[in-house]
Amino acid sequence: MAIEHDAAETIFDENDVVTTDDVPLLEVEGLTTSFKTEAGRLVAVDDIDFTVDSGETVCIVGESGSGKTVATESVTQLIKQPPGTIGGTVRFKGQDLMDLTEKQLRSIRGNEIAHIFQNPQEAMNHCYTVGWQITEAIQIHEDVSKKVARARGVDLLDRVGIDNASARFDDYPHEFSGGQKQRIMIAMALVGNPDLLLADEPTTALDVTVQAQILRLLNDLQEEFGMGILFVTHDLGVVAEIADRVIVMYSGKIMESADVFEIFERPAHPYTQALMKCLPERGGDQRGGIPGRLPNPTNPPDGCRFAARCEHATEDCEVGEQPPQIEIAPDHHVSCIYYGEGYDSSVVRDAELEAANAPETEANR
Amino acid sequence: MPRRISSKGNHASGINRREWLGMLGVGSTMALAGCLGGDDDDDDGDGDDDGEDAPEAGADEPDPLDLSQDPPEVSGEYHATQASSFDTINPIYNTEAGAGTAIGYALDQGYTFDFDNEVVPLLFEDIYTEDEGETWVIEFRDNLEFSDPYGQYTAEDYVYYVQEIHQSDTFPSANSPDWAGVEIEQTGELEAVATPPNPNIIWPETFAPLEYPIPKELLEPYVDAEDSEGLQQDEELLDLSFNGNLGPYNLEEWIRDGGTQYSRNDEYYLRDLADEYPMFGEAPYFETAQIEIIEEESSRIAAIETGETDNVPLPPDRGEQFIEDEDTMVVLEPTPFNTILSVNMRDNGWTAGPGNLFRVKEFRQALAAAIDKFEYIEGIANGFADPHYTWQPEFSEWFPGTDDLTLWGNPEEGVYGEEARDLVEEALDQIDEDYSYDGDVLVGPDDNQVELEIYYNAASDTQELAVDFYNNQLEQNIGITLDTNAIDGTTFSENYWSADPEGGTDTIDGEEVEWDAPTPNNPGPRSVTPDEEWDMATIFGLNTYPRNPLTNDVFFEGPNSSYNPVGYYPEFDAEGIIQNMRNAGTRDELRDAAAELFANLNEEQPYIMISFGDDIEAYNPAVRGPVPEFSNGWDFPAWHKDE
Amino acid sequence: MATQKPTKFDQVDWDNLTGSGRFKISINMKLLLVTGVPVLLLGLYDHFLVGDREATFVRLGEDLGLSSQFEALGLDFNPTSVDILFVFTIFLFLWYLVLPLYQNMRMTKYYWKEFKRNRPAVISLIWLTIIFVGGVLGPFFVAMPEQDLFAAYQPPVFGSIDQVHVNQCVGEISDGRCQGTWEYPLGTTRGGQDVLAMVIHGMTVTMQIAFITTMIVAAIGITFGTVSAYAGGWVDEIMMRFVDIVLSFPTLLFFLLILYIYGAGLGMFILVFGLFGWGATARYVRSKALSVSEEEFVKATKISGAGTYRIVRRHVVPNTASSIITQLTLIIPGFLLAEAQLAFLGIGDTAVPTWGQAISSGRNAIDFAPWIVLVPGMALFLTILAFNFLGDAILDALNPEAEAESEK
Amino acid sequence: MGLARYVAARTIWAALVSFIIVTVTFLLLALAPNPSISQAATQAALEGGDPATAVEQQEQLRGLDQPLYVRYMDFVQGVYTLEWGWSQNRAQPVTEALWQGIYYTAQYSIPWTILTLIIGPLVGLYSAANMYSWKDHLATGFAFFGWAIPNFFFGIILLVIFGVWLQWFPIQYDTSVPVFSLANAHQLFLPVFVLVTGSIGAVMRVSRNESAEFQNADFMKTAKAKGVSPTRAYAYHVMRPTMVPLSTTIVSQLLVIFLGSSLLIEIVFGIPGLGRVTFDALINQDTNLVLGATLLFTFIAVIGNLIEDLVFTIMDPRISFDDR
Repeated sequence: MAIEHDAAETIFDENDVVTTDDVPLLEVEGLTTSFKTEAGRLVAVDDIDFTVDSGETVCIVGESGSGKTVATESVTQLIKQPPGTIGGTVRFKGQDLMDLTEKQLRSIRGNEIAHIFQNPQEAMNHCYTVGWQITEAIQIHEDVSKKVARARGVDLLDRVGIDNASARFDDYPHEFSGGQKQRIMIAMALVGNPDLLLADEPTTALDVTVQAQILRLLNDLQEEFGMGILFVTHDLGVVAEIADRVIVMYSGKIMESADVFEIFERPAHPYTQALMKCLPERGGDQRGGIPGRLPNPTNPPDGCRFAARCEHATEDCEVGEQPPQIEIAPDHHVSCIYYGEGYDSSVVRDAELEAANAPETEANR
Repeated sequence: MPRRISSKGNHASGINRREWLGMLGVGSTMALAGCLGGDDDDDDGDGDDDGEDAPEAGADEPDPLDLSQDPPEVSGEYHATQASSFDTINPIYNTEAGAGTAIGYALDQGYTFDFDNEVVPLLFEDIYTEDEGETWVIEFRDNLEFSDPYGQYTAEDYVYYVQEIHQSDTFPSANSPDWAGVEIEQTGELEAVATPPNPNIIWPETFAPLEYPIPKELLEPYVDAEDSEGLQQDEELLDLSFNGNLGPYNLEEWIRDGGTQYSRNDEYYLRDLADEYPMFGEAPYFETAQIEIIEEESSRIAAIETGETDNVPLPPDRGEQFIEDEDTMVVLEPTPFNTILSVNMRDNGWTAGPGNLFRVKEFRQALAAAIDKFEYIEGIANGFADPHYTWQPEFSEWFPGTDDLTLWGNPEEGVYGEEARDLVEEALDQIDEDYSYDGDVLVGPDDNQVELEIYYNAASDTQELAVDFYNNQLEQNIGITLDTNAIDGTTFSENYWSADPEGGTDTIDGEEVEWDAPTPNNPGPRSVTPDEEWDMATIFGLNTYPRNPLTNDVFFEGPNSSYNPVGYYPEFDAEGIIQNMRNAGTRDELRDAAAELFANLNEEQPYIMISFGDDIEAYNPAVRGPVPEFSNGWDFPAWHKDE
Repeated sequence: MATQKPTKFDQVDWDNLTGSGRFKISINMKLLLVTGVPVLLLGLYDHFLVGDREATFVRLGEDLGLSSQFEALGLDFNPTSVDILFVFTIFLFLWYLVLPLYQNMRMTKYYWKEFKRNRPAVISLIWLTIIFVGGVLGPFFVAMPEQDLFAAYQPPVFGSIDQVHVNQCVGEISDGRCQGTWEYPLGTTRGGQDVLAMVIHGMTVTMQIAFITTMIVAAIGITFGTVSAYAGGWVDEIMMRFVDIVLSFPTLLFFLLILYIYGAGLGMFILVFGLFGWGATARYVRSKALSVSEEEFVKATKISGAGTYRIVRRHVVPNTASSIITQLTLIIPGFLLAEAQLAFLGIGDTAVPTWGQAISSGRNAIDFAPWIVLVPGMALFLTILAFNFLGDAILDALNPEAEAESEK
Repeated sequence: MGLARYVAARTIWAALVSFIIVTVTFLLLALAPNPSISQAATQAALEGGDPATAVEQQEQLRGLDQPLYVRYMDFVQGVYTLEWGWSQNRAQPVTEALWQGIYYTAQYSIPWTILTLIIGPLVGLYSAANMYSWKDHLATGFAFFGWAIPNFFFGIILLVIFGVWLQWFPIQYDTSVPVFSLANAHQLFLPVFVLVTGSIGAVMRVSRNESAEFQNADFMKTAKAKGVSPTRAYAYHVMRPTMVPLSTTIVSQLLVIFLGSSLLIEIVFGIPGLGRVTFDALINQDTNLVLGATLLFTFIAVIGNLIEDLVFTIMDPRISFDDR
């Protein structure tokens, strides 16, 4: 298939220092993104670490404003700088993206690392045909003729399930439905045959049936192309469907990260538990959401960011830094002092949830 | 059509009545301020010793060209600037001064007047009378050629043009009145004889015989078809391409709103006069000439400052600056146009209460006496004007001299201030209405101060200043105030200055007088009034006809005058005096009669006379030719530039 | 993610503010009746009973038998109909714009806070306040500039002019240049009029043009717009086509023609601009009215059986008021500019001391007495600028996301 | 298909509007006194002739001796046959007078319009890209300055400074200069500069506000994520959508300035263009020419509006002709 080409990758390969298998596809360490605002410095993502491997789907979950979108957009530095500032290291195939020039980054964006966004309606320029926009993506990275680019574009549209692709290539975005638009966005993301797909709530704006189709499409594509996916969502249902691993973020910090089964079966952090209680089908008692508000991002509280809303919070929770990531099971990290030495972790365990989740999650898989 | 004598500049010297009348239109009566030439006693206005550093009016006084000299070099361009564009340069239909100048560059007329007001024959070989003005013989030069295919300009062309155009009913022409009643007859190839309706010893001075040369063959088709519209729109008439050797320059292009451009006419007929005037031998002396229209005053003035033009007319308040400027030459040209204050003696005048004091001679004298002419001249005309005591400028040969005149508004030697108040008191004695002084204030029967409506041209800065000045003076000296109103010139002309001619009769000094030929500007007796009421106006200045004083009969013959918007009834035997002037067999007889007329007008002040303004012309100092004379420009073909 | 804003000014139900009940008259209306009606009566009195020559107040004193009292108070003004209309408009402005701000203090404070952040706008407001106060009160303290031929072309204080241009120098003469004095702080014109006094009297005219024209435009535009929006169907269609035609007129050309034919007094100017200037406002109001009528609370009122007039009067007009005010603020500069342009072309009453007239009268002397043009020119420029800044700031304060230009 | 019908409908409407406007002008002129007629009468009076005849002659010359409705019918017929009559005050056919006016007006209007169309959006875009920086403030300040300063006032001042004092530019417009020459560019510099300064403000403000919105739009993020360079992103993704709302304001803004300021600019700089043709015709009540000019201006305005609508419709693919 035409999609299988990798002409553009050579650019990257030259810069690629290490390509051994044991290096994760994406390795993020100490990523901190802040913004200068009138009210002061706003730290949206505060010193987080995570990795994504090839073929793996990692989900970042959290409420609105928890910094998950910023985290993904910081990977290829889509964040506007200034007012934003990005710190830490982001190693992609072993290469620290932070060291790259803007030009080098551009050759990676849309090629090796692709993005899809929450709102397909807005994510496409209403003044251009979808074909133009796909062609643009192709021609930026490859010196191919319009004709070739068009053929490839039509193929891609076809591949993501747009009927009558060659005829619809010249239609404008507003002539497509929401689900179709997201398919087109995915097609656009696939033009460079990316190794990593950063998907920022790609299904949130869509209705449930369409959502399922899109997720299935992503799954299929992942199998076919073997790419890693970093998937942002606030919907634990989606997480359950697609994730291999899960990262729970709150107020710019990672609260808990684990294998998807692990996290559903044994949600360790009170915040994770609170999120799960919001899931209607899981007998949650917090349908109205978690009581309380996110802390002020320009002036975060001391100690655990979640302390103010946490039913188990003690005085210790509100001093010092965010508690360290404590490994409570293989690859299962939690940032909660109760898992530290001298605390009783059972206080925060939620047996009811764990019991409810274990079989059902299994069934869902 | 314009009988332009001189051919230069934008100023009014040598202007004919019609051209000047064109100026009666919208907003063009401004800048009528100015004064007699700088060669007179310059600053007689210093009378009231305000200690102002009055301009010494030290304008440049270049010598006139000595036409007996050898021809100068031909060089460069003569570039003149004017303020307003032309409606048409069709010589048959033009009525504007500016366009007259533009046509004059390409077409000469019969004769002109030199600095001594002597006739200088141009296209005519001669124009003379041998029977005290009963018939006039016109002889044409025999070296006059139209462009192909029209051939030579002969008496036939001239007579045909007069008879078939001006004396015909089909073609409305501005010159028709001049030729009404004139018998003209071709008596030879190059000779014609004209018989005016009345004998006239100064017929050439009426400008009536002046016509542009128009080929008969050009006119014929239109005359035959009675197509006056076609004649107006004829292309040849509009590009003057038939001019042959009849003018110093050939019109290259007329850019509407932009001006006219000319090239030198290599075959100019006047060269054949080299024997008489050697300096015409190679005329003209500019390769090209241009008249540019610049409407914006500041840009126009800037053009002379930066040397982009050779001639610009200046407003009075800029005169002094350019006189002091070494890089320009300022020439003051006297004009025949006066600055007057018109007072409405008709029934719709004097809106301040019952009666109409304007009808009382003493009151008009009081008005004239209450306004300090010298302060006007200094403050508003910036010294570039001379006082106006009677209906003739001082440079005119018909001016009777100031000895027998009352110098109204002259604080030093004449009647001014307190005396004006006395005159008002005299006037009050002659009326029945109950006007009187309450302290320094003239109050009417209703015990309110007399307040009069004065109208001025909204487009004229000078008039705006003037009405405020009059107001101050009248309040100070005779205790009346003015309410000033700016108005558009046309609107004033339509609704205030003219009315439907009704005619009628009135009893003047016990005599029954009839208006049998009413005109819009003299629609009838004082009871016939225009639509709108008005008291005073500065909108229009009038021509005083310094070359032919007889023409002033249009203003002052009472019921028979064709132009009497203010409703003036002479209290002297105007008709008799004018008849004497008409019957005069010699210039001396005419002069005596005219002196009588002007002495009476000085007493009567039919219009309150203020001043005669100068045209202030700024020139490139390299230009040789301009002089501070009324006839400035008659020798334009010999003008040239010093290297 | 939308930030929570306090209830919009737009959506205040004015019924609650102004005392509910259908037949009660609001305090604003009462105040307007108490103050405005006498002014209008005075205007009619002036027009029909007082002669051209008489001073209105003198005659009024006579008619009321209070001449002596009037004289003692110095009440001898002779206002023109434009002046009277101006006073009326100011009352309208006070009771329907300023007073509501006071009545609704909380909103006012909120908007003031928003508005204050825009520094140019605050400066603009100060400038316009100066013009307003100067325009309303100035003529009572500063006499109309008087002609003084021997004080022509005096330079402003600290300035100087070549001696050849002045007849007589009020200040000192040094190096052949006449120096300015405090007697004429901003210099004088060709007629010796004090430029400062001209500028102050120009403020009055500027404010008169701004207020009265805007009132006329607002009255016609709002009526037309709302009626059109509410009538709907073919009435709407015809009315909007009519607006199309009004908007298609080559305006300046037409103004020239009309003012040229019928005379160009200030009153005529205001009338012509008022009558031709409302097209854009009507369109704008219509679109606003249509969108407001889609709002839930208006629909609710409709369902509850309120009449169309009541809905329009009570809900639509008040709730579009703020956007209309913004739009009106932004059209004022156009009127001021047009006046200046016409004055420059010589169409206009030279006796009315507008800034445009001052610029026009001084333009011939600009190269040696530039202050005559510069002073009123800068005043005009700054005022136009201030209205623009102010309009933009109000727009931003009322609706941060709004676009600066009015839509089609 | 939709397009054709739409254009046809709009054109018919445009013709109707022009017709109404010109009729109103005709009536206004018919009501106005004609200065040339009173002049003729005065003249005849002063010459001792018969003013009544003079008035008749003058009316006959100007075709004013017929009843109003006949003149109106003639006029309407003339409009359609493109025989717009003879201009009394310029002594040339009206069409030729207008054509000459256009010839000079175009010489500065075309450069001015093009420059505005290029610079305005660019400055707006630049300003938006550097929103709230000093660059933005400078650009906005410039735009506001140009927008608020009366054109004629600015023109006079520039003329005094650069023409009279510094003598960098000629004072008077020279009609004899070839159109495509350095001298012509030189003499047109100031008028074009003044007009561009005046018109850029409005264009710049709209494009700044609009592109500020679009530069933060999601599709800009998409573009960036695709690897599009910032220059290209602004050039294509911000500029293009900005053109949509801009197109609705730009034409009317240009028209306002064209109809309003060009007359004053022509007077200040002495260019014998359309504005002055019209103004002089008005002042002299050259009926035919005033009507012709009104017709032309209305035509330009109506065509301008039509173009604006068409551009808007074409620019924004979300709008179809059927909706309008």
